[in-house]
Amino acid sequence: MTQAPTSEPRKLPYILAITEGLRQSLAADENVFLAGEDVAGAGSVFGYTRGLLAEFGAKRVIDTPISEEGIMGLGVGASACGLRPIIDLMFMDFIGECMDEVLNQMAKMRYMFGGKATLPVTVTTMSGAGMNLAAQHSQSLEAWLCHVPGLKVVMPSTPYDAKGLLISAVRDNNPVFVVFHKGLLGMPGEVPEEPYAIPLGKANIVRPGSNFTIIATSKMVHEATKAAAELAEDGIDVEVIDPRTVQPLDSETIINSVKKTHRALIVHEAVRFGGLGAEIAAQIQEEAFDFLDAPVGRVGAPFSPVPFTPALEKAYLPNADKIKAEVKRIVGRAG
Amino acid sequence: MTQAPTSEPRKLPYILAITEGLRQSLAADENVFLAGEDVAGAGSVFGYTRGLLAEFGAKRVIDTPISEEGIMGLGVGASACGLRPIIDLMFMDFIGECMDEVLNQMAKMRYMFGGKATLPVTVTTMSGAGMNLAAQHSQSLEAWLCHVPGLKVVMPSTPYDAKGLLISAVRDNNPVFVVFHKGLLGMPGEVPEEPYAIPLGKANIVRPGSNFTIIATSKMVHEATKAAAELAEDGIDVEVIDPRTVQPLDSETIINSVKKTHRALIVHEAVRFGGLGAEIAAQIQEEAFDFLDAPVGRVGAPFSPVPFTPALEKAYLPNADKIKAEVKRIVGRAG
Amino acid sequence: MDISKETLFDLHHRMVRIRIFEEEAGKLMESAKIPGALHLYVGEEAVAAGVMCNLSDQDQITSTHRGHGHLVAKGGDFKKMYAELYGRSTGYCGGKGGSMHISDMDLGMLGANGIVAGGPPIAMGAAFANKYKGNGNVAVAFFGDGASNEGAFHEAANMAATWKLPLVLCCENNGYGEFTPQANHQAIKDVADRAVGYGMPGVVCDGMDAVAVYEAAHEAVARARRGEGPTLLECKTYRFFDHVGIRGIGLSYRSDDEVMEWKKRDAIQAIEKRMIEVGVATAEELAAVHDRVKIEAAEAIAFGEASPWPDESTLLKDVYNND
Amino acid sequence: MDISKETLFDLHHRMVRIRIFEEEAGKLMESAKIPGALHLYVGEEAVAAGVMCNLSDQDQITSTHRGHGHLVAKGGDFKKMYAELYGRSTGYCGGKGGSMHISDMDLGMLGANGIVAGGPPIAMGAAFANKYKGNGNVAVAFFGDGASNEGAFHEAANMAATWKLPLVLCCENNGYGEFTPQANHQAIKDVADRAVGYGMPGVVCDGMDAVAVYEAAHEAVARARRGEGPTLLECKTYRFFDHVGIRGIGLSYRSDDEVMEWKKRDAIQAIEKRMIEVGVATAEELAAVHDRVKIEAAEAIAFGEASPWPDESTLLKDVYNND
Ligand SMILES: Cc1ncc(C[n+]2csc(CCOP(=O)(O)OP(=O)(O)O)c2C)c(N)n1
Ligand SMILES: Cc1ncc(C[n+]2csc(CCOP(=O)(O)OP(=O)(O)O)c2C)c(N)n1
Ligand SMILES: [Mg+2]
Ligand SMILES: [Mg+2]
Repeated sequence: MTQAPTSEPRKLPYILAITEGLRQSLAADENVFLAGEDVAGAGSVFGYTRGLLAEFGAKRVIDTPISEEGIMGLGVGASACGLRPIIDLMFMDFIGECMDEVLNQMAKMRYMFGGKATLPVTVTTMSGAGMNLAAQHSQSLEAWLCHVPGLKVVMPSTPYDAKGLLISAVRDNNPVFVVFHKGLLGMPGEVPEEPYAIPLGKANIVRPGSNFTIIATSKMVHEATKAAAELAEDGIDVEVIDPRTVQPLDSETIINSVKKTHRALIVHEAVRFGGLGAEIAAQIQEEAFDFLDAPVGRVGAPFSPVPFTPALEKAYLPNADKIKAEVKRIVGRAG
Repeated sequence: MTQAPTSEPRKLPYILAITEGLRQSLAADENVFLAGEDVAGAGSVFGYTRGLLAEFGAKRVIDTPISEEGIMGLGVGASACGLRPIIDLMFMDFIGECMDEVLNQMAKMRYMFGGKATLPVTVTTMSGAGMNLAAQHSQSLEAWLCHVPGLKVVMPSTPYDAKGLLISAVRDNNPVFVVFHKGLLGMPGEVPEEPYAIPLGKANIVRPGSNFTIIATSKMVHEATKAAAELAEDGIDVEVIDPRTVQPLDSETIINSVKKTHRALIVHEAVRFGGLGAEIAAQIQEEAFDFLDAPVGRVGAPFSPVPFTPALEKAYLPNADKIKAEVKRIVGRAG
Repeated sequence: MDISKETLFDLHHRMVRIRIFEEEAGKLMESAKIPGALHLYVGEEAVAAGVMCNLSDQDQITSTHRGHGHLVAKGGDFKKMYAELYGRSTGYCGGKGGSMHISDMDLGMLGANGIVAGGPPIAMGAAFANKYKGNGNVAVAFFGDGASNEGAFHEAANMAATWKLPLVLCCENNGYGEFTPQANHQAIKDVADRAVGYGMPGVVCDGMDAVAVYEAAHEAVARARRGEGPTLLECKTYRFFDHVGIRGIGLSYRSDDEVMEWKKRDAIQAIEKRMIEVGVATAEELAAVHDRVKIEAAEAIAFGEASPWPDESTLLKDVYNND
Repeated sequence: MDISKETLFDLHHRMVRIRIFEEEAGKLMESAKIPGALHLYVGEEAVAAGVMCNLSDQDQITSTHRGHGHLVAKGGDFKKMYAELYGRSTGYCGGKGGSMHISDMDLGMLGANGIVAGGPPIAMGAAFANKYKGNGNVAVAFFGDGASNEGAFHEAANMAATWKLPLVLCCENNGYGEFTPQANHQAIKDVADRAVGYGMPGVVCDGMDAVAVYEAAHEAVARARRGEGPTLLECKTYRFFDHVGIRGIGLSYRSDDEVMEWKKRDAIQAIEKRMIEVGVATAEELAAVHDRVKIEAAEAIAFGEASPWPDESTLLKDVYNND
């Protein structure tokens, strides 16, 4: 009798999880196509569309001119006419070039038309700092998108989420932004081979904990988890929640956690002022006021553009140490 | 002996206060010019630039093509080269057309260049709903601007503020957005004839009060004041604060008020989720946690585009009644 | 090109429907019966009619802030249109869109648009979908002389040309962007001159002559259907009314003489004269068309005015598709 | 046009400075001595040199992501440049900008730009300021073939033409936007064809010939100074390296043969050949230029590498002007 080999769960880096999500989305539905600057021949500047042109052909994997407003319009028009476009916006920093298309067309067409239009369009884009790419190639602008009714926004923090959220985004019948982080591309993680969908609007409790809640997004999930592990040694048992979908936000999971832990901190890489953390903090104190033993804290980038030089970029970015310090400050606060 | 006639303080509608602020700014400095779509010959679609072409000539009051990105670039390039442009963006809703210019050039040039560039550019624009102009001509998007380091943002709620903040904006050596509200254009108020500047970054305590703080912006200042007057009859003595400048925000005045009143509500016309109210609520609970007797509330627009029909637009907009109800809910809340 | 009697009647009917729809809508706006602001199409009817006579319900168009004429010409239902202007639940958009977002997805009318040059990128996307599906349909983007200065137009034109999409870029050059004359917003006379910069044909036609527009659009649409790519079709036209509302003369930014000159070339009068001269219609037949449309309009206005307001409970409906 | 000996030497010197600056910078990037990504200008030197020889320090330029060459040609200081690439406090931007935002306001160099077509609107604004002040200065916007598809280019071009601004729109057509060949991003061969759509002259010149660029730019700049408005000047050129970094051959999106063909037309070799042939320079004199520049570069690199990092306390400085 031979024993079946214990099959190790398959691991993929984030970048290939994206590729697989794209590939399976393209394979699942002929109406899905992928368009963006250098996504076909070059496989995207980040490499996550490599191989897709060869597999699906030039009809479905399309290099576009450098015309972000046009590309976003392509997504609007083609999705309103029955296709399911995946539009790649190379860097999230470039969103200003197509923000009208996003704000006034993509997000509003359905509502303005009284529900008569459906726009199943997915936008993939790359956020985040940490690679010395300076002020115009390092931003995290999800707060803008979350403020716009009509859009959905997801921020995958792991290879598993990257694939599963992407597949959900493409299947969803609304405009969905999938905001990746360039600092995660090389990160490995378990990724099932078959297609799977992570429900939009459901947070993930990355680490259960009993006396502190950290809500962190994207790359900051890992900084938060690292901080949590270290804080455990100090007897602070941190629950780490990754909203995964930031619009619609799974407020319920967050509020329930804080009701249990009585203290909370929100962490994101975006500029702190006016970032998503403000909304989450506001909601927590609205919904769990009587449960709070301390003010809800926020860790985010300071109020400046992202500096180029590593000397300053390092100081600019939130990280596990800053999170730990902030948690300790909150916990240590005189009641 | 004849008695000097008691000179009545002069009143002007908001629209003419804008005009006067523009006129005096143009008169004060030859390097100031005004450019925008239909600001010259037609005096702007709202009428607030009427007469300026005749007074200052076509060199300084300029009709532009319909090219928002180009116009904003004009403001960036001309200000970087020593002029003091006032760029008129007809409706704030159109900001998506030039958001890259705002986000990546105007806001960041100084920082990216290590402080070597100075951009004394003012952008005037019109926000707000209530005139059945539908989803693309009614928005309040100041939260986007406030999230961008490098920009300043003011929101005049009265004729006095419209002129004084505009003059300050033009004198300031940074990019400043002056966000008007179309629903206030006809509103009269006292406006001194001579030029005056309202310091940027200083809130205005519109109505002093002792046991509740409302922070309201733009047109909502008046709804809040109305609500406050009515609430006084119920024994709730509301302090109404108009930040006037929303970036940089005068947090100190707000926090001090809440420390005194122990309860707070933020009111703006923008979509509630991710609006400026989130930031203010987050700051209040961070800075005045121990003083709060109830969670900080927020009144803003619900999560939808602005509907055209009066039947729905009325339901959509925040107003004095909704503010009153929310204040009462907060005050009546079981401790 | 031989123009059939049917086509002449078709062009005429579409133009008369636009004219009467707009004149009545303008009155309703001026008397504050309908809320918001209207940008009326009167004077430019030949363009919408001439183009739309070449399209089926499956062909898509994108429109502008001056959008009623396009929807009427595409076969829009007066009842749903007036009801929408009134902001009623029976309107095309259930009252949520109004004049500037009026649309009929079933007729391939992808919306009026409050954003100048909002249409071309969307029409380009629609044309892309047509090519992708190989369904033989064509998309037409209407836009103004003023809109041709927006980057959105440029990007859409270039993409359509690069990919040889079945698109017609139809510029309604009425000589003004709001109150700014063309000479103050661009240094060219013919917007069609921009075509060469994209590698597509640029055609200028008389936008006050429905037959001329019909013929020029016929070729542009046929070219698109043949898979040969987009055309920039410029129609020289004029709006008889102000940018907003119905006042036409006594305006500061244009002379009454100019208006009068253009009015002499009224496209409806012109086609009627022609139809009578070539003997395909009598004055009575043509008058009857007007009369029928007036009744259509009167009934539709009554319908709109009598229709219920949308219920407050629908405020948050239609933000997302929850299927 | 007669080219003086001084001009030939000037063109040559600027080109050699670019070439050496870039080759050294590329090596520093490849060996991870400097952080971030570099878009190098090698191969395109004739464009920057040819244009800049017509400009004074008061004339402004806007640059691109491929910006070192423009700054070098405008007279950029190697020390401050390398220090900036190193991210040091002594750099042009105190380390805050890096390669993609390198700039020198005193030389009228309004910045490299990380946004494709970020330059034209800003240069248009600078040109506006020149005209407003009547100072006789000219602004030049450099941008690529790929950038010509951005709406920002379109809007800036139209505004400059409408207002007859002293602007030169200099398209560096190197045949690719990143890895996408021109034929896949636009249906035209000459970006200069777009000029007619704005009502300005469009000129094509050989971007591998510094003298040809110099002459074409001379006329465009003179025209701008005369108050006759902008010119779209297209220079056909080629980048010898990859989009990022220094690898030039063995790339999937272009053939090595293509690279080799273009390298035969190396602008520095070409001008040296010419200078020797017409007898204005000896091979030794020219070699000495290279040698001097190599020393300049070596010293500057040493300076950059030895320079201090900016202090953390400066992180929030320079966001606002507090005067
Ligand atoms: C992006 C944007 N900018 C400005 C406006 C304001 N606006 C509405 S209509 C219009 C003029 C449009 O001119 P044109 O394209 O020639 O169309 P026409 O009104 O002449 O039909 C302007 C500037 C707008 N709606 N959208
Ligand atoms: C708005 C924007 N879109 C996309 C990019 C990414 N990007 C950087 S360089 C480049 C190619 C530019 O091509 P071209 O203008 O021809 O200049 P070249 O690199 O050939 O010099 C692209 C797409 C960007 N930086 N900015
Ligand atoms: Mg027009
Ligand atoms: Mg190129």
